Amino acid sequence: MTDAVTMTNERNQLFRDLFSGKTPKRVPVSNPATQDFAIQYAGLDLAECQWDLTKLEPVYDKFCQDFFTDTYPGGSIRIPSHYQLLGSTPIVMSSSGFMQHPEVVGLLAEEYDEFIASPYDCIVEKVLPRLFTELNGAPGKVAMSLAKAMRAQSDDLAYLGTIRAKMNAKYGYAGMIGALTEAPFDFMADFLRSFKGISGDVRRYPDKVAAACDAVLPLMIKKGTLPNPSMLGYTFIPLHMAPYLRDKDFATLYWPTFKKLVETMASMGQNVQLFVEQDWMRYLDYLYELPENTIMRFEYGDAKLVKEKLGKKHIISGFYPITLLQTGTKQQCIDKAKELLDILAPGGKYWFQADKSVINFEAKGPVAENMSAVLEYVHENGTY
Amino acid sequence: MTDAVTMTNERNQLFRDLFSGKTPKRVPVSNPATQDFAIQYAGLDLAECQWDLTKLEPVYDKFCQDFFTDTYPGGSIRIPSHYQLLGSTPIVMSSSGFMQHPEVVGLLAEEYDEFIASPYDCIVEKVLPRLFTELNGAPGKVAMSLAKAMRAQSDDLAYLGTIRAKMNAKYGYAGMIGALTEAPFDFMADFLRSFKGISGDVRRYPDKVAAACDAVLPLMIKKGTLPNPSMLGYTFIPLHMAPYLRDKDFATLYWPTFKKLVETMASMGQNVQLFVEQDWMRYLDYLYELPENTIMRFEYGDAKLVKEKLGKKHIISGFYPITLLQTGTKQQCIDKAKELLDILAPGGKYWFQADKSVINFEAKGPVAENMSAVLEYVHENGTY
Amino acid sequence: MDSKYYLTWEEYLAEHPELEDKPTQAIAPKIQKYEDAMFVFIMDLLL
Amino acid sequence: MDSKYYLTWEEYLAEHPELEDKPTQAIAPKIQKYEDAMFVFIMDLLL
Repeated sequence: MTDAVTMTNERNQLFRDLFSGKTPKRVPVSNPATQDFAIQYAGLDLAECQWDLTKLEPVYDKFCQDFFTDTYPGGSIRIPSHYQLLGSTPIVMSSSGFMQHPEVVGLLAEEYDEFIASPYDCIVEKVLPRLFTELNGAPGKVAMSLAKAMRAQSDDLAYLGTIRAKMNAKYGYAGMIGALTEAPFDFMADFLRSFKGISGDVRRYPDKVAAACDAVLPLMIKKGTLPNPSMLGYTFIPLHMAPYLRDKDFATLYWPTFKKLVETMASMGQNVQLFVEQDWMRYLDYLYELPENTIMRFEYGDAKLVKEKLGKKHIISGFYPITLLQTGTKQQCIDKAKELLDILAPGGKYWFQADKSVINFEAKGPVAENMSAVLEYVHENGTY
Repeated sequence: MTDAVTMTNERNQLFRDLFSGKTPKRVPVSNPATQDFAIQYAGLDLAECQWDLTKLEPVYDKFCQDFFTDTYPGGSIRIPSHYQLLGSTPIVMSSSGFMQHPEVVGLLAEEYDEFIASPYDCIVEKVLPRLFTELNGAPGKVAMSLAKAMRAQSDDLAYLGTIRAKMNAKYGYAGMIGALTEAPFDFMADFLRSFKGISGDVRRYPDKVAAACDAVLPLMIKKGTLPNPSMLGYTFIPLHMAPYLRDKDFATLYWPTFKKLVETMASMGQNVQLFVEQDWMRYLDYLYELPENTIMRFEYGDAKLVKEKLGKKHIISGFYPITLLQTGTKQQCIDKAKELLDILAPGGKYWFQADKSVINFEAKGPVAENMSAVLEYVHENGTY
Repeated sequence: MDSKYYLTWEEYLAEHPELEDKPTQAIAPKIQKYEDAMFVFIMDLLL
Repeated sequence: MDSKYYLTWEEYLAEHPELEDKPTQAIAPKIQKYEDAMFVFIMDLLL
């Protein structure tokens, strides 16, 4: 067995233990930086590398070489080619090469009933043609655009998959797989009604919002289902809108279908990782109700309180503030990691991840050096 | 260098020599049997293996092991999945698992003018929805069918490509690549107007037929163009309708655009292999006009006459009657191979291929044994 | 999920009687694979 | 080939001014690759 295979086996065991509620040998660590960071770190052009994926293998190799992580640091990536081929308006590349999500409205308020009656039909017939200009036009052109885009994405993902397999084989990462889905309410907000739109809907027709969340739940379940559930796979659910809701709207509109989603995943044997964006401290009692060993990566809030309230039942992650990597000294960055380890590691059920992704790299800034130091520190000091 | 790499290099040189008009070290040999034959020969179910391609690697391995050939015996293959996803009527799987081409009419006679004005637009808007039931309906369904089919074909071809690469690496075949196109008149006949339809058109409105062939010529050129022309690639053009035409119709309707097609390919540095189906003996003077070193694989006719008339300018192939493999003794089969070698090999410019593909295998019949003996014989006795 | 744009294998087979004499054990997973791939592709556009 | 269903890169770029500040040397071959793949796929259906 090569060293890398041994490392993969050890790391797989870390995560098997973590996800099943056992205390692993040490705290598992994930590099918070993304492909965007990696490209800039390699000194290459961000936009160009996302179009010409053949440039990425050395990018990842350097990235993997220089920053400790137990999981492949590829993350989920929005590749520009298929968005371009579809004439995407909700996801566009900025002039600096970042993939951005402008506010869009894919579903009109007066289309709620149609959506509720058959959400997938409505997505295909109304939402997609509205949001993707190439899906709005003569049937032949629409068909060819969809076909080209689907083929391009498939090719791109396959290519990124070969890079990932090479890096896993070379650096011995854990063999994680993931599926992405959303809480029904967030799905209604993000691309369909927009932040502003859903905020008005909550006041004007809460019943329709609730019915839409009910209607779309089966799609969210299906989307989050891994083909082969395994102890090393998880369904990733980024959570967006809850902190912007009043308690009573959260209780009636956000929570019920979200809870059902997580419970359904868990009952199918799928691990669930929530990315608890913004500050959810007023919802901790709700989160406590979720199935045992749900993974919760927090952005903001009180780590001590979370550990105390949720840390025996659930797996806690996040909280490490990436802004500190930019503004702090190396010692301050390490101290912060130590502080979080001291709070969150005891008793297990802790995965070191940052509060959000690091996507920007400035050659003259301290981020790379600080991040490397933090990841090494947690690796070396996270042993149970 | 492994033995297989050495063999690939030697075989590449055979074909480089052949295609450039030099006499190679020996007569190159291609196994005339196809994937259909190989599946049956392995004792597997024809329909099942074409749907479940994961069954094919051992099929090809046995096929490559048991029958000598200088080129990978995969051929161009019609895979059922994307045809099924498109609701294909022109290509369907028979109950015994063979992909068949029933007579269809994709273009109505009254649509000639529209076709002539813009053939690709007309294909997308009229022909495809008529021939493929899933491309005729609600725009969303049409788009999804096209997208799924294109992705399925891409996956299938990639999978077959990996098998091919493995066999090439193991058995040291020549690294050939091919593109497929048709003579404009054949293209108009095969899926658009049908045999019966085009035969009537030739009498009723020959001007429109001629104009349609002119209009479609750029598409045929584009379709036949290899991404990277190389001495080991060729454009494959199966020829269908000429033997069924009167001389004067051939001269005015078939020949001009076909000749331009071959000349254009040659001027771009692409080798061309014609599959001269049926009996073209009355057109040998025409064929002589085609560019030097055009490869011509003949089905029927007088091999001596062909060698005499074309054999100094062009590369001759074919003629070996596969029916003999079924009806003859092993000695008769070998004698036939010897006879053709004696006629066609002198002076070079000869590639051993049969008059058509062997697609059927009967376990109790003599075909496999006879074919193996013939391929070995030509391999061993084809040295110049 | 009840939609005219997503068929289960059973629904697909009911619409395609021509497959009845075919090796459906090999066909079903492939048809379903692309039906699911289409669903995932489309939903990913809205995530 | 003059068709509304097949664009050369130059034709595509003219219709997509948003690409002007982008690395077109990396984008052009990719857009063209899928345009050509679509053409080949469709023509293969009729061969």
